[in-house]
Amino acid sequence: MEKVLLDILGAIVTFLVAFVVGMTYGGLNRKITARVQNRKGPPWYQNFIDAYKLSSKKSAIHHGVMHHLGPAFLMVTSVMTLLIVPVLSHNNWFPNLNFQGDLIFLLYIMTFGPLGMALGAGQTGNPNSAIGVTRGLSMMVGFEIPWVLALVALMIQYHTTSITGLMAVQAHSGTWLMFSSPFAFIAAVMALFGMFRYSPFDIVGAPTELASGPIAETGGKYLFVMMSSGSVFTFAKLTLYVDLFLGGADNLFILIIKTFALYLIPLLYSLVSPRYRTEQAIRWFWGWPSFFGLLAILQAIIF
Amino acid sequence: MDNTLFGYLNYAVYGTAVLVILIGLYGTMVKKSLLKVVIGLSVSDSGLNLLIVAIGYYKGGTAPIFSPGFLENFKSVSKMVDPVPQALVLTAIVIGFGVTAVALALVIRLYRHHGTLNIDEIKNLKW
Amino acid sequence: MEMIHIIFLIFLGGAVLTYFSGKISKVLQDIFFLASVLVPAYLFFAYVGAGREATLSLGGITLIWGVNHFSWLFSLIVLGLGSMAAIYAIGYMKGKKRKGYFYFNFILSIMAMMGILLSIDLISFFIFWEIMTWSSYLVTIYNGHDIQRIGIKYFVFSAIGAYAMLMAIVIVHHLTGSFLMSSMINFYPNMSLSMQIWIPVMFLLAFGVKAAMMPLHVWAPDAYSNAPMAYTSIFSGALSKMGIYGMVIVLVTMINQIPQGFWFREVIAWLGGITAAIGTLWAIKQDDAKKLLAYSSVAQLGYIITGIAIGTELGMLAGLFLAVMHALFKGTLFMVTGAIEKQTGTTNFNEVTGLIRKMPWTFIAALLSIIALAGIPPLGGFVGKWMLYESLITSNHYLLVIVIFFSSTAAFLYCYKFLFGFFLGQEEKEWAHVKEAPAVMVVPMLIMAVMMFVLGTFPGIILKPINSGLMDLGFVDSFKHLWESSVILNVWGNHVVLQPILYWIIGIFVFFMIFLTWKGFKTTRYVSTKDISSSGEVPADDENLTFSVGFMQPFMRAVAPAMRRQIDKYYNGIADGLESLFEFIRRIYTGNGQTYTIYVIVFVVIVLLFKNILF
Amino acid sequence: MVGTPVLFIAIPLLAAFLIPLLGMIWKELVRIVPGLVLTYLLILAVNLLVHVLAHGPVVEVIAGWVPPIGINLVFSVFSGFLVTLMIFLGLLVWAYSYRFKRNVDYEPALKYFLMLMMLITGSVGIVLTGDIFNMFVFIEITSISGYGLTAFYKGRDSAEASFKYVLLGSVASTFLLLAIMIIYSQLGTLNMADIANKIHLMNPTLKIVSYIFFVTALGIEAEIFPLNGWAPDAYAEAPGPVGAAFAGIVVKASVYAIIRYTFTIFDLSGAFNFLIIIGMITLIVAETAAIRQEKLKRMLAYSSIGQMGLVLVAFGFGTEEGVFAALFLMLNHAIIKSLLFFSGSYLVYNSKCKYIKEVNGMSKFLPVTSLLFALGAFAIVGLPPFAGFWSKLSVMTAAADSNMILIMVLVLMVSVVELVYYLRVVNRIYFFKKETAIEPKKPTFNALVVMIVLGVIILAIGFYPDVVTGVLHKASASLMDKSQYIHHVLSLRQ
Repeated sequence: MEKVLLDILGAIVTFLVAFVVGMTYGGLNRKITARVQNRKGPPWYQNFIDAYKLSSKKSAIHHGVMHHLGPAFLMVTSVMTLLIVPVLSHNNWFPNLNFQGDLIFLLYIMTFGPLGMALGAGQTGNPNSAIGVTRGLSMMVGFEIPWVLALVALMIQYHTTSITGLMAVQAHSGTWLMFSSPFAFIAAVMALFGMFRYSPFDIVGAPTELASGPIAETGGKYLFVMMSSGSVFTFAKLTLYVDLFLGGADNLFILIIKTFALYLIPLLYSLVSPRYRTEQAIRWFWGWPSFFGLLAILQAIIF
Repeated sequence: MDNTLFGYLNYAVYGTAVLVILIGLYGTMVKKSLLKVVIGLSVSDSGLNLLIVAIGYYKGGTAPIFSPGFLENFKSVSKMVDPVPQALVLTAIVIGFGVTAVALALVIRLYRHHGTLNIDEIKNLKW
Repeated sequence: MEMIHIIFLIFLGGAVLTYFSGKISKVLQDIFFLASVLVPAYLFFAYVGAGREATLSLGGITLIWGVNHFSWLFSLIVLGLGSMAAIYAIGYMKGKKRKGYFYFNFILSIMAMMGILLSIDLISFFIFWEIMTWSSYLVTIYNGHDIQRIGIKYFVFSAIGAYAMLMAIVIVHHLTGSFLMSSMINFYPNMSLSMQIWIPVMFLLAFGVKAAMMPLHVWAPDAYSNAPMAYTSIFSGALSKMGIYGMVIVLVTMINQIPQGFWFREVIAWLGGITAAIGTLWAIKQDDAKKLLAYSSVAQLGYIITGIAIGTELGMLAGLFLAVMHALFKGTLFMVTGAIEKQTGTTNFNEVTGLIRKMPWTFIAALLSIIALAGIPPLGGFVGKWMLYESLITSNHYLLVIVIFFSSTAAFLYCYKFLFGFFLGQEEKEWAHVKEAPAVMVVPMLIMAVMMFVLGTFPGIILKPINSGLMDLGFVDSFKHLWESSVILNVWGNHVVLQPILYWIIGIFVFFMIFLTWKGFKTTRYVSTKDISSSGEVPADDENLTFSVGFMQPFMRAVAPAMRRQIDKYYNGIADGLESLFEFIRRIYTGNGQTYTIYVIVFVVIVLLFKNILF
Repeated sequence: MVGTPVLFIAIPLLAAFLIPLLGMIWKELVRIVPGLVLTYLLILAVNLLVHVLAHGPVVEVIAGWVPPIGINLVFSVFSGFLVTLMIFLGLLVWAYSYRFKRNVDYEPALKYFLMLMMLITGSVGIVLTGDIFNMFVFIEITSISGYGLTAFYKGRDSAEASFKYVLLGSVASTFLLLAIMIIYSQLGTLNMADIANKIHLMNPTLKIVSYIFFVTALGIEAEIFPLNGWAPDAYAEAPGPVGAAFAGIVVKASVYAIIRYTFTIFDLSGAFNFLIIIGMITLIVAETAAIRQEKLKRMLAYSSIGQMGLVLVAFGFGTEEGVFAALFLMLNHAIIKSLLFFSGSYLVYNSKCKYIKEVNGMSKFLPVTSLLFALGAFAIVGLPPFAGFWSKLSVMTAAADSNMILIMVLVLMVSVVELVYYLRVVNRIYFFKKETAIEPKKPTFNALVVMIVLGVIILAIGFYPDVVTGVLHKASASLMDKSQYIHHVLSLRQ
């Protein structure tokens, strides 16, 4: 019983860290984008201000039970991903629920939230939301292919479907998987572009076209929960990549450096790319990224 | 079958019979008039009967008829031609007659119905 | 008189009685119908255990029926889903015409399926197979809609399959002198190589048709969507499983005996994978819920086929678990569609929308089954998918994993389309009058939804029967060694891994649900779906804002090249070609008597010419 | 003694002659007498069959002339089974058409029943006789009554159909006589058993030629493919029950004759393969021609032709299993095809052209007839648990045991075609909207009873095939045992 309580406490701590880090990354994103575009941009803590504003709104409107619960679905995914991914190795304050064979579980739990949120967005009856959702789901099918190719390559090469297993491999050999399985890394990072939905893959919530798409009808505390969920999810995904390809992290500082370095890749790519249409995006993912994924599998089979 | 004239004649009878059959079949298959078709059938029947009788016949045989004194002269039994084909022919003739009658009756009905005797035009039932 | 005999008699007599009692009273008919499905189901589970046998001698052939653990497992699907669908059918068929016809064929289908499962000899297997085919065919054409194409297509495919099986059966009989399935399996390694190839291929043709395997699947979407939904739920849920059952019992056990069987399994596994991908893509394209679910069934059956074709214990386990799950969720989804059809009169996504507040219970059932179908963790579908991936990876089918994963991800698209199309979106005035379906329809759906949840949380409930069934087929007891040998390395039998995760999921969900709902935090307020941000103005009541036409268009544009070719078209081409050939053949009969006479003469002449060859 | 085979020929023949005379006394007698006669004959046949099953074949000598000189009738299990079947079907045809034309006229009924009795006499004679010329006579009797029955309706195209029948029938009789004469000129005997005994003495070429002539002649009656031009027309134009009688009685007799020649009389080794080839061609051509038919009865006719092709194929296996399968097929075909003709002719009763599309939606008006037609359709395509399945199964088993894989493939492919056109019709009956203004005609009581009896038989055989398989096995054994046949007939000489 005590362990369970400790676990819950740890989970809360993990959540808070992820929330803060994720929010900060979001703020930095806005800042960097602005600087590149030769604007001043909002301060890095702007996201916290936004979150505070949203959470303190007096009331919120919803369009039905699915819309009401949509953010909760999304949160489940974010938090579960966060909890299953080992945040830090050997640290009691960051417990994780990871288990043998959790990569496949992760693949599926990561789709749970978007689907739940999509249901919420669907119930609003706003056509923009539904259009955004269809685009988002289509895009998901796009980037999942290179992502899965990369993961399968790792599973084959190291005979494990567990994240800790892969981390152990890296610790044992001293080489990051980024270097021992470069193709998988490339494919996975390219898939990451799609996961973050930054430009050129931002047609899902294209603000000017769809009024932010799926979240068009969401406001107040709903948007707050969604926003925090997005931040947590960002952090969780980055941590997962760090664990898989960059050898994990022993303390928070290293983790933040590694994740931020990783975060810069899609961020910087987005700055120089105009928006793709959905089918262009899908085909992009099924092009080079999948090719690299296949190369990774080939490498895994041969070696 | 010997090589005497009579032997060749025997062949000739067979040949004639077959020829008649073929003529009849020709009429049945080629002629367009229904009546000619029926006549063709009849002709080939006749040829057939001829053939059957010819098969039963052999040289020098007597008619297979019981006559007074027939049994006394027992040797004549062996001189008698085979009676069975002749009996068969009788039956066949009767049957052929019946068939021809039916066919002619049908021809009449066909003529009434279609107004023609050309077999090519009586093709309501096909495929 | 064994209990098995009695069960079959009840089915048969019940079918006839149900049919004729409709002439007296509709209520009586319903009662008879329910009784003739539920009573045998009860009798079967209460009195017939594994190892029971019964025989019947017909026409000099001894038909043997018996139960083993494996067939017991499938009986669970058939009778369980059958009972649910039967209860549902009472509500669904209310006020429809041809009730007796429907009930009759429903009962016969269930009887035939049970017969297939209980058959130990191939003849009774075939007999019941054919009864199943025609009874399902009769239901398929129930609506009378486009039956000359849909119905005939279904029956032709089934018949080709069944006849191939018949050929295989009689050849086996010729070779072994016995109709017993076990003697065929035992004799299989001793057959000549060509027979070793052809016998499984012929069986596969039959099973592949029923299991809607790729080149043979074209009948399925039409047939599934054309049958009444109460039947389609067993059609897709249980009847298609007969193909799976046959594949397992005949193919896997037979082919595993020879080393060349590897290639065979490989081909089937790939066919299954391609089936899954194609079925998914076409499901996304559909605008009609029935068609969507039908294609989705094809796709799901593809996973199952892949699973069992892998042939490892884990693969079999995955395939069979998915089979059970598919019966549950696809059965429920078809019931949901039927309920909506009953209440609104249409199943087209472009017409019906926004039913969530009108049919909440139906929505819950639909939601849970969709989650199970998509394979999202808390529900059972995930367990099967997971095992499938594991088995594919451990047996080195790397590319197949990608194909399967692609189709299972793309499945989200049609899953969402289904839920959105019916339940979400604008609540148009047109459907304001719609009421929740009657309890007799809703309750079976909810029961099955709960079962899905239970099986997702405690997969061991169904994995254990599957395991003992597989042991009956000659597989090793997978509970002891499977988990060590696999990549998973967990001890699932005791539910120690998945359950905490599930509790976490539920806990987090509940926490945030309360967080969102708690009034003390911030009040929330419901507004209608017309009250949305639409360029800053509130749309009028009669303004139709529903978005459903061309729903997944971006995705369809992306995959357009893959969908340009349709197998259906090739089959249609063949059928048209044959019909013209037949039209030509019948012109041999010209109608001219003289021509016929010439035929006779030509016949004689030809035979005379070739007499030395002929005689 | 339980009765003698000669009664099966004498009584119906006598009845046929008496019918007009009795009609003068009381017109209703014309309808009643055939039924009484046929019932009596059926009882007789069953009795005799039971006797024969226990004690071996009964050989009857006509007029005291013992074989090989005289004519003899053989009632073995094989021929006895067929005779019983034919008489049973004859009875059903009579019962079905009892009220036939009743309200219209006396004359047509007289002709109809007279010719029907002649037809049965001829067919039974073909099966029973042990003399090839006698067989010729019976074939002619059958044919001529067949011509008459085909041309029964006036004002339709029946005369045309009948004329084609006559044309081909005459050619057939020509060939038959030729064949008989070849054998007679070679062996000097007309008795089947005697011929079978001496057949090895025959000139091989002439033997083959005569066999070919026999098959051609009988093939015309038995509807073998290039020879069957008359059949679809005759079936389509004859009254419905006559179609059943053709399919169930005439064709059976002709096939019997072919089989007798192939199995018992001739000893040609290639004859079996020849049967398979012509049977196969017949099957394929007929079934494929049937699928595109526009008229119901024509479709049934082609289907019937195809079935007879399959029967020949099954006989062609030359094994006892093959014969068993063929006999089973013949039995099923007789019953099921009769049912189809019976019910089918009510489905298109009042239509002039008998188009298939005219059955659309008939199930609403004629529920029982439609149901029985559907039952027949399901049975004939061989779906279990109906009668047709068991015969199909036995054909397949026999084919597999003879290693005829290709034959199996072809037969099954053709079965699919068969399935398609039958199901199309059934679908039309049940699921299409009635378009034409044709008044459906309710079946008369006796017709309904007959159809239901046939339906019950189909179900009975389907659910419990053992009711017939015993007899069929014995019958096939008796056909296969050639020496016993010769022995039984020729032993009367002593």
